[in-house]
Amino acid sequence: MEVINWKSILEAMLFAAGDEGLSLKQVSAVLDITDMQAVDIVESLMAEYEDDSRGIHLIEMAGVYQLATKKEHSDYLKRLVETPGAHGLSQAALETLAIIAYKQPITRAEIEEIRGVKTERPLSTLVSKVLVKEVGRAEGSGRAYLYGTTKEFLDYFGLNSLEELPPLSENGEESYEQEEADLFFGKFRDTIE
Amino acid sequence: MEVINWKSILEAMLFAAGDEGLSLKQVSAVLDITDMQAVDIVESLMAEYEDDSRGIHLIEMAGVYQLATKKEHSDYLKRLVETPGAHGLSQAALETLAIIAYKQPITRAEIEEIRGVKTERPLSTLVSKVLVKEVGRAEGSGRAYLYGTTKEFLDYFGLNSLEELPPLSENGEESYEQEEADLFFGKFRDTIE
Amino acid sequence: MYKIKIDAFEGPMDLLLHLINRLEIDIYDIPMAEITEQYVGYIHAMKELELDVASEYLVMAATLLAIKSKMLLPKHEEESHEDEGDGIGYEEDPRDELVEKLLEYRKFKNAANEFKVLEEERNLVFTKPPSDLSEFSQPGEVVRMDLNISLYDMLGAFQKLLRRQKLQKPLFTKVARQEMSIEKRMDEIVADLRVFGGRKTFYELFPIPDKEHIVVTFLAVLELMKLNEIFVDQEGNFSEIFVAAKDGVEAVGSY
Repeated sequence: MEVINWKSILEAMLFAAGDEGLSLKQVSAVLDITDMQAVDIVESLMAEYEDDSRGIHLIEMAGVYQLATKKEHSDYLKRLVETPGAHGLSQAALETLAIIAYKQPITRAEIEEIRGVKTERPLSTLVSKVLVKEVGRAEGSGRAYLYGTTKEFLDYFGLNSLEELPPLSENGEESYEQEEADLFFGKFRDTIE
Repeated sequence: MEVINWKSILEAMLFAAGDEGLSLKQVSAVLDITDMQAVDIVESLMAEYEDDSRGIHLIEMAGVYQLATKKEHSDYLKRLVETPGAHGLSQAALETLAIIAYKQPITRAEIEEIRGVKTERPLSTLVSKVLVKEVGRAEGSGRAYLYGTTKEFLDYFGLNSLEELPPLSENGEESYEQEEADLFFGKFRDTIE
Repeated sequence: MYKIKIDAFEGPMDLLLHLINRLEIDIYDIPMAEITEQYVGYIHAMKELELDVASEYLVMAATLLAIKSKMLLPKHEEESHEDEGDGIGYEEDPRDELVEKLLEYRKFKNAANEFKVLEEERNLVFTKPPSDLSEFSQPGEVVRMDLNISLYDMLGAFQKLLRRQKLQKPLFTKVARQEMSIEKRMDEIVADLRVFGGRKTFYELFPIPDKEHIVVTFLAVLELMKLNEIFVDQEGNFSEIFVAAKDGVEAVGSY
């Protein structure tokens, strides 16, 4: 008689699914077990991967389980792999995205009200990168588009769901490069005084 | 002092390399060790994977090391293929569809070049769902099939023509926002430098 | 001799927050005269430098001036009664709306910084594309139904593909370093020494901290010595080794 090695099967499935990942439903359907049992197996495999001898681990991202390399090996992987998306989003796009993430659904006018500047460009960048999408129309005369975040947004920031967004903090730690900015202003005063 | 966990790094590397695998040279170059040392590490990882608790193993094919699912799990992988995801289309199929939509007419080899993986199954899924069809033959020796989207594709997404496809952001989209900012401060910088 | 790199401000709110921070002003009690002066000075400076000042900056300047002048107006009599204590009254402070907006904006600006961190961390994680499972699928049945996808799903998958890290094959073919021949390095060294016109320390011949480059350079130096193309000079045991080209050795002179 053979004992079914669930963890082994799950590992094979996760490997094959790659960055498409597997939902809990898929795991339980393929293994023909209950969701509860599936959770158990997933969690036990997850724990095993945390061992230092393993280079990959099992994470939940954008609502699916998937295998991914551990952060501590990124230096080696960067030597091996091209990272096309290394540029990162602009400050304007990040601000716009943050407002949408926490206030969705939200219109462009409302975003501009908060930022105090026109936001057309960052918004269209975000839409074309599918980090944000039109999710409906606002009530009222203009029937302006309402924007919300996408599944790709979660993936882009390594989040599993919107609940994992960092909490909004009231008081601001200015993360400026203070000195540089002061230098800049020092110079300014010299010119205008 | 930290001990470098070579096997862990190797596992991460092999995972990221996916179906393309890694040559011994790549392993030793990235880890900055000799080929002999690399062989040792590879073989020791290989042995570990043979344990029944593991669903994948490390195989060598034509001088290339790669991770692959174990044969004994093929029944489950078959079921995985048959279990539709949330969309009815896998990510692989969606990727393939996007590439065809924007780059048509295109051969399978060209699609695989972009995706970096074999694309037989996603392509046949798309053909069977009538979203995509053969639209001709490429010039040249192979006379490979060219693929394009169908009328059903347009209907499905409510498009009148392919011109209505949203513009595609293929990297570097950020740069023009940056330009604006540079314009703002560029001149100032010129004056002080 | 310093260089300045400035992050552009993301608009008037961003600039105001910066000023508040730099002047160490309490955001709940902004000295309007001071901040307005600073802000307007900044706008003037931009104009003097012939930069386009976006209209939003000008609108904010007007707002600041309006608030400032409102605060200069004599207070109503009832207010001065209420205010007797520590100056906190229930009447509306002309700054309220601005402060509220600044606080709101700052929340999201902070969140944007957190997003930046998340973005960077995510870039440290590598995934793999789904495997090709065609060997497991039955060919055949044409099914044209049961799809539940949108254009976004398709585009989203494509963006994910674009972001996916690709194996860097060129690195390993390119870096086969066939070009780094000993002959070539010999030529480089001699040319370099001739241009320099004097002696160089041995270590200066190894500018690139790359194993292969070092080995090739070392072999090239040995070869050049053998061919009598260079002079090697050492003042004493364990002291610096100097190298010079054979022609144009005036500066060396010892041979």
